[in-house]
Amino acid sequence: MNHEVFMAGFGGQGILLIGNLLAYAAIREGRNTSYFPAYGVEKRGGAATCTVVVADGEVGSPVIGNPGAAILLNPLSMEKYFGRVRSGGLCIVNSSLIEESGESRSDLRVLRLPLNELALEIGDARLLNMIAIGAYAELTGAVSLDALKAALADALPERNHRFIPLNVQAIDLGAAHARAALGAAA
Amino acid sequence: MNHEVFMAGFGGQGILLIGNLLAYAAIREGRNTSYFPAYGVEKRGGAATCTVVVADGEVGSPVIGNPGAAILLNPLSMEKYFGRVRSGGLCIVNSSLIEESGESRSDLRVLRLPLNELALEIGDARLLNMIAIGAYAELTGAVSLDALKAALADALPERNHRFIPLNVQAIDLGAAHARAALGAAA
Amino acid sequence: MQKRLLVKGNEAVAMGAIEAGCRFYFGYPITPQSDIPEYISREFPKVGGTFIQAESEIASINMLLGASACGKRAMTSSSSPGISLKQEGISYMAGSELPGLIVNIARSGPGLGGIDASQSDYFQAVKGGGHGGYHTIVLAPHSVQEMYDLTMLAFDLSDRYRVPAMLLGDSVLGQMKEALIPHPYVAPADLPAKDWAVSGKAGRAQRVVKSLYLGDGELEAHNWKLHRKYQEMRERETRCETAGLDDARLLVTAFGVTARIAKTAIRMAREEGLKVGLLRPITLFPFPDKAFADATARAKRVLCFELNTGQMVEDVRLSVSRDADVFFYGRPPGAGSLPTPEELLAQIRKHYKD
Amino acid sequence: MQKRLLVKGNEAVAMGAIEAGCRFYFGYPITPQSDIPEYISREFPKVGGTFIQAESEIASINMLLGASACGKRAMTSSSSPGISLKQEGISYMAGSELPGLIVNIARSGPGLGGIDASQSDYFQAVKGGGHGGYHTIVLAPHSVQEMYDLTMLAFDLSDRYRVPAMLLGDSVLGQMKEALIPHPYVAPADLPAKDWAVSGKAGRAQRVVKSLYLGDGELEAHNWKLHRKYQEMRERETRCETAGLDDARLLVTAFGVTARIAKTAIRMAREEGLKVGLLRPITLFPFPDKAFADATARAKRVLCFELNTGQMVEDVRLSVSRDADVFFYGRPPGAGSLPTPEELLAQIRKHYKD
Amino acid sequence: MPKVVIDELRCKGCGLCTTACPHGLIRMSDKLNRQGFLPAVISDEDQEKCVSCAMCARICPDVAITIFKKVNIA
Amino acid sequence: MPKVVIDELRCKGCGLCTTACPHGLIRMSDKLNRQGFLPAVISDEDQEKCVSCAMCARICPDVAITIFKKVNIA
Amino acid sequence: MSSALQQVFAHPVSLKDVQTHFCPGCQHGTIHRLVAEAMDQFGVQDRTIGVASVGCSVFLYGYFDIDVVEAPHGRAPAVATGVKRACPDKFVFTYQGDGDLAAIGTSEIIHAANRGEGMTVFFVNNTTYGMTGGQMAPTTLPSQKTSTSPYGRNVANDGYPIRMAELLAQLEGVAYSARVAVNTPKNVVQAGRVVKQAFETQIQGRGFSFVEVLSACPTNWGMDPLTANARVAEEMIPYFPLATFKDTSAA
Amino acid sequence: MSSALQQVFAHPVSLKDVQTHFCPGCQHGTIHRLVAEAMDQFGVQDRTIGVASVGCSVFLYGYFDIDVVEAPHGRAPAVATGVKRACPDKFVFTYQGDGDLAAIGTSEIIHAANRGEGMTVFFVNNTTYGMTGGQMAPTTLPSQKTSTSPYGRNVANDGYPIRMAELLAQLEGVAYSARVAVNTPKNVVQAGRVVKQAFETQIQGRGFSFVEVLSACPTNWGMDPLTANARVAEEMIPYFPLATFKDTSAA
Ligand SMILES: Cc1ncc(C[n+]2csc(CCOP(=O)(O)OP(=O)(O)O)c2C)c(N)n1
Ligand SMILES: Cc1ncc(C[n+]2csc(CCOP(=O)(O)OP(=O)(O)O)c2C)c(N)n1
Ligand code: SF4
Ligand code: SF4
Ligand code: SF4
Ligand code: SF4
Ligand code: SF4
Ligand code: SF4
Ligand SMILES: [Mg+2]
Ligand SMILES: [Mg+2]
Repeated sequence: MNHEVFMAGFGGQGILLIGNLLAYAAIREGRNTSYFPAYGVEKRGGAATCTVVVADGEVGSPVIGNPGAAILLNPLSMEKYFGRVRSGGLCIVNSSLIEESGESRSDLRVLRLPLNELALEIGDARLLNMIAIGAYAELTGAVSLDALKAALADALPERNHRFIPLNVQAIDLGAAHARAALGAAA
Repeated sequence: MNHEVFMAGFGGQGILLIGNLLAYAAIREGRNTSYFPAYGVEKRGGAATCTVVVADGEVGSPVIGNPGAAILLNPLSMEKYFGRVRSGGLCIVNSSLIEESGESRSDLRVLRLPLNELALEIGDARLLNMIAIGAYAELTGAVSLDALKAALADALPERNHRFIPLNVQAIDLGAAHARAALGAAA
Repeated sequence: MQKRLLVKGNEAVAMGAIEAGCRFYFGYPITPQSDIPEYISREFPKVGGTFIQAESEIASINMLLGASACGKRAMTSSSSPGISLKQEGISYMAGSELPGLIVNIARSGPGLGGIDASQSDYFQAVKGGGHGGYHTIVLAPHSVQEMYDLTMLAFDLSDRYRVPAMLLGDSVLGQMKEALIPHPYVAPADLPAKDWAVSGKAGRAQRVVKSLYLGDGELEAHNWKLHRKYQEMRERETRCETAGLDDARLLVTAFGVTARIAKTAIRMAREEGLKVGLLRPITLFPFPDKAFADATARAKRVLCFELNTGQMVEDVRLSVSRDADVFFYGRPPGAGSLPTPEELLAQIRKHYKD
Repeated sequence: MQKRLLVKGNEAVAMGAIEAGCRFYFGYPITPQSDIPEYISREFPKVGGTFIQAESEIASINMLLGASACGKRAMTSSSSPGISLKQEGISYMAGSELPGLIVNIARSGPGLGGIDASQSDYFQAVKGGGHGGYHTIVLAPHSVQEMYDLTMLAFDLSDRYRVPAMLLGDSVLGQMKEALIPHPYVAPADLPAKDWAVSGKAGRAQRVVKSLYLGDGELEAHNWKLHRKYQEMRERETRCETAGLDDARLLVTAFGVTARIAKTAIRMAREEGLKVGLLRPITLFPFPDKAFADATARAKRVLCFELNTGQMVEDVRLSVSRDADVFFYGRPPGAGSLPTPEELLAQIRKHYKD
Repeated sequence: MPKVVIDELRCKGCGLCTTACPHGLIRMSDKLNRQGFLPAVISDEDQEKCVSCAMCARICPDVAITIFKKVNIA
Repeated sequence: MPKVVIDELRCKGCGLCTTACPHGLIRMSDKLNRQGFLPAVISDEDQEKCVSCAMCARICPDVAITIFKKVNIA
Repeated sequence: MSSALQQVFAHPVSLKDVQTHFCPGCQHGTIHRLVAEAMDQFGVQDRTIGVASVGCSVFLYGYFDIDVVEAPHGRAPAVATGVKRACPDKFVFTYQGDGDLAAIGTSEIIHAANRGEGMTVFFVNNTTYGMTGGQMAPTTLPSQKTSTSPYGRNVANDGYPIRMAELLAQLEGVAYSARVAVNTPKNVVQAGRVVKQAFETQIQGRGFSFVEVLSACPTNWGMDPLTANARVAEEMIPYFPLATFKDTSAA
Repeated sequence: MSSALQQVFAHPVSLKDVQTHFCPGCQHGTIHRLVAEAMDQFGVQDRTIGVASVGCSVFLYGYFDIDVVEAPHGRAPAVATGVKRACPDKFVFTYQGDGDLAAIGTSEIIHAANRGEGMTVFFVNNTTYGMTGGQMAPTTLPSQKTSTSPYGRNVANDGYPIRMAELLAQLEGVAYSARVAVNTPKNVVQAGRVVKQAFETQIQGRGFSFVEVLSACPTNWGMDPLTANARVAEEMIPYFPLATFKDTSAA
């Protein structure tokens, strides 16, 4: 089965890191994958987005017009990309920064999580991205949580390997919230 | 009728000047004409060649592989270009510098004139080119001698207009020698 | 002004440019086109023009970009290697929708090659030697008179469409002299005003001349706009010379200097009773494709003749009617080896079928 | 070395080059290819390579020319505007019969344009953006694995024919990461010795690397020699990927990133029961024309899909059998507007006929 | 009445103004602004101490600071 | 026995050697050589006066001059 | 007698009232402001044509409310030559980074300066290629690590940082050449003075004027804005001395 | 005791024994000889790689009996960089005209010099573009008439003649920079010395070495060889002083 996810946020929210992580996890599972990042004007802060495809067969297009899933971490991303998610798909929204606005979609599963607050719960504001990807993996089964956790060693630079346990905790937290929401929705 | 003549010599022998002169004369006669010069390596001394076509209709190719006539002023030109003159054509050869060699052609009219010596007769070594073009015009009728003489005012820079009479004399001398040779050959 | 003058091809370009009101020239010397800057450096002071011998071809094309952005008629000229260096600048001009004339008096390559006539820059000129899939108008004169006339036309077309124009000549056309009948330039009455040119924003909103489009979808929209202009030019601005199409069984096609050779060869063929016609593209972009389609609806055989190993022939093949056969005869350029009319005649005989 | 790594396309190029024994890199930064020089500047010191960040693209290509003249495997990389600037140098390398790798991770233009993926440099790469009618080998990878593999192949082909090689990628291929299985480079046993390289004339006659040919007929002979090499490459070195040709009623053709999109679209079409095949050129020069002729002897309809307004489609039209119909679908590049598989599927449905 | 007006939306939180003020009157907020930066702020109390020297404004790369000076009106 | 050997075929008749010789020993011929130049010449008499200083050779752009010097052999 | 508030520091009129895309602590913003202030002061906004280069300052037209022409990377001085020759009565300036001006555009800047083109060049030296992600620039300091000098600039392989203001001052066409920094309020004030001197040079028709400004690039230096700003004084100014190297008005 | 003739001035071995295409009185020939003599003296002919530029000296390989690479116009220093980096133990030189080096090739010479590439550059300044028919060069003197400055070089429009030897001496990568002339036997001898100094600089691995040689172009100056030669002393040397501007061996 093919999984495509589009992720967006502002620089510093760790979008590219979890995109990479997902791709590494797919590789660990022996699947095919592509990870495609896109920045704003040449290289610099500002917006960061990426698309990850996980496939059993050959990966076709690495860029997806209407992805099956999205992780949107800040208001601007919500504005620009929410409408693009494919009907029947999934969207994980960072409710800490993105207010519940008029525009909602009934054709999607939308999971609103207060990622910033949840991250602070674990004790590091920067972990919001890991919570999101944990939730994504749990909801879609694109990769297993185990693969995701194992891939931390690939995606994080050596000097940050000591933070792996904290990241694992965040992934699990995200997965737990996803499961809870799923239960609630079901 | 179409006339094509190829001229070659070393820089300083005035090849380009008489090529221009012939073209100007053709213009004066209301004919069509093209003049195409070619140098050696980029611009500098050394060899100088040009091709002039005089036509009643549209001038086709301005460069001619096998011209109907040639004016060859130095040994190198003779070596390189004598063989190219079209069968049945005419070749005017500067016998002052070009020795009668083994290679001769029976399919051509070849007019050997000691141009350097003839020029000195008129009193200016530089006039050898005018003698040659006079002979050419006389033998081919490509343009009239009158047109040639009139065109001197076009081809020579203002400051040299005072030498026009001398040039006219040279043209006439060339024509006279051509007539004589023609008579001899006839 | 009805006098017939004996004029060098390069000088005819310069004369045409001055007559068309071009007052800005930026260039760097290179044989066989240096007569153009030399003529202009001599004549511009008399008409108040600005001549700059730039430090390089790259500087030249960018000075042209600057002057053109100010709404001035401006030009540069060079020859093959120098034109290669201008490709980035030409792409920027195309992207910025700037008019301007670029003259290529082509010489033989690749690399330093030699200074003989060549038609090996056809692809570069017509398909776009620079990046980004733009087009320039490409005009191919085949006589000194056309060097003059088409220079003027190039400025007009360039201004009309805001597309840079290239005049593609070669060493022979640049260095030869022929009769030229100069005539006064008359500006087309309907040339659009240059209401995009910079001049300081006094009394109006800011103007920006640029090729950078980073907003969502902006660049795509910009490129479609350029594409529409090219389509419009394809419909309205193709030009060619034809002869003998009525009864031709074989069509010879050639541009520039080889068209001269072709004309002589066709005359010789006709003298032999062969029904041979001519289709000479004058605009290489836009390419006269309809003319080829129409002509080959009747004459089913086309002989394309180039001073290269096969470039325009691709456009010919793409243009002719499906059942027409296209033959090619060409030779790469090389010192002292211009093909002769007799040589082409032999090819005509070979491909001719009654 | 059988491990699957997650690697960025640009880095795969650098890895492939190092593996193939390239030890000289000259380049100038430009998005979206700067990962290549960055990777190389990091890794070269470990293998004794020479990395120079040149003052410009022009200096880079000429440093490449110099190192290559010494017989070294050497490369440069850039993106569209920078590649335009290298055209003169590429022409000199072609004329001097120098091997060498030029990587173009193409971005959108014309001019400054943007940094999105683009296929608008096809003509520049394939028809020769520089002067003089030469060709370079042009390889078009469509995956990270091919970025690695074709980089190695490019060096080999380039050395074999003494023709500069271009690897034509785009922003997506350069920036994306995929699985890469690195494998050791094995030099073809029959690569000719570089007995033309300069090294100081000790013990032998002088060697000269040049493109200047001024003797009578020399340049023409030289150009015919180049032409023969191109013909030989056309016969021996075309490469393409095909799928579903057996029963295909419609053939989709695309190269590079659009081939990825096409593969998804073809899968979707097959799921709908449409017999659609793929013909993906891997060598853009030499173009796999025989493959097209053969395939269209059966499938009479071809849909060419490009991220531009129509470039490769010309080579497709020139290659297919006379009674085949070629359709085109393309869009110019532009921020955030890559065509989707669904979009192409709609085109497939439109042009499909059972 | 403020002498120093810091445009919270323009401020990117670089902190240069804090080092430029000879009286150390400016400090960084601990509340993110809409762009996700922690902007510079000055307390009402410090507004009083401000001498309107504009050092802070001059060094601000984002022209986020405007300065007013108290003048006596006859 | 000449001290100054001027290669007539190489000489392009520029005349620089005539100005370089401190003793004015070299002059230009009035007979064209095969390339069409008037080459530099030195008379036998002047050969004797030559001091083999090689000034003429040094300035010659065409390396057309070779110089020999009389040396005593023990 | 009462008191009121008078504005003593305001946004220049020639600078659009918009948020820039520059990174926090990037001094392109400061330099933009100084140029805009000079435009205001000399009243030339309406007759100015700016030439944008390719670098982080490419969006010149987004910030300055003036006519702008965008030049290819490095070619701004050539484009500006075309502009100034076409419009000799306009105020023409280029604004270029160190990669743009001192690497790819070396020929263009040297020859525009040598011709004494009546333009003003603002040269932002931040010892790196900002826009493309922090590669080594011609002005990168010895041992400085960048993304293409990951082990530090090795002068034996990579050459030496070029001092452009000094080099250009050698050329006869140059009427004014100076280097300033904007790392302290005092230096900003001095930089403003120098910018105005350069404007005056052009307005008086004295020839080519050049202002090099040392500038921080926190993002690509991998530093927070304050550390980056401190580096200007600690590392840059010692190598790139602040001075006026040529001023023909003084002669 | 008898006497015999001993050869005191002979054709250098590294120079082929052929007629050149140079015009009568053209000093490219003299400069070729001096370079060949130095090659002979240092015994490097067999390990030398010359880089030819585009100009009247383009046929370098026809005259020097050494390996040669031909560079595009102006790019010889970049090509030579590639060569020297590929073959660091070879003697590498470029030979360039003033159009080639000081106009189109400005960037390449400045950056090769700045990188301190271990090459030697022979720069032939004849104040014009010889090969293409005498157009104005960056070194054309004020008021000098050329085919593109038919009314004389007007410094207000065309800029000033550039003094390359002085300019390059400013760069840290440059180990040796000097200017010589070959208009008198004395100057030829001095030029020969300087050429050898430059060779030594490279052979000792001290960095970039540069020799500017003032040279006559009778053809394009429209002068006979003697008048042209006289012009070197009368007009060129006053503007382009003969001197050694930098020599790190002396330091
Ligand atoms: C011909 C060309 N080469 C390279 C680039 C890529 N590029 C864009 S900006 C830039 C350099 C930016 O550095 P600098 O000029 O120092 O400006 P900064 O961003 O530091 O202000 C480069 C190399 C380009 N756009 N065009
Ligand atoms: C890209 C390019 N531009 C221009 C030319 C034409 N060209 C050949 S040599 C030359 C200049 C020659 O002058 P210089 O370098 O001073 O050498 P000289 O002949 O005077 O020794 C020029 C402009 C060229 N070959 N290539
Ligand atoms: S104006 Fe001066 S005193 Fe007031 S806050 Fe700013 S820097 Fe401090
Ligand atoms: S200097 Fe400006 S941008 Fe930086 S913190 Fe202060 S107010 Fe904000
Ligand atoms: S060697 Fe000296 S003395 Fe003898 S001819 Fe030559 S210059 Fe005169
Ligand atoms: S200097 Fe040489 S070339 Fe000139 S005249 Fe004397 S011998 Fe002949
Ligand atoms: S990358 Fe550097 S120069 Fe560019 S905006 Fe950011 S801080 Fe400024
Ligand atoms: S044109 Fe000038 S530089 Fe060239 S060979 Fe002749 S005299 Fe020498
Ligand atoms: Mg910078
Ligand atoms: Mg010169």
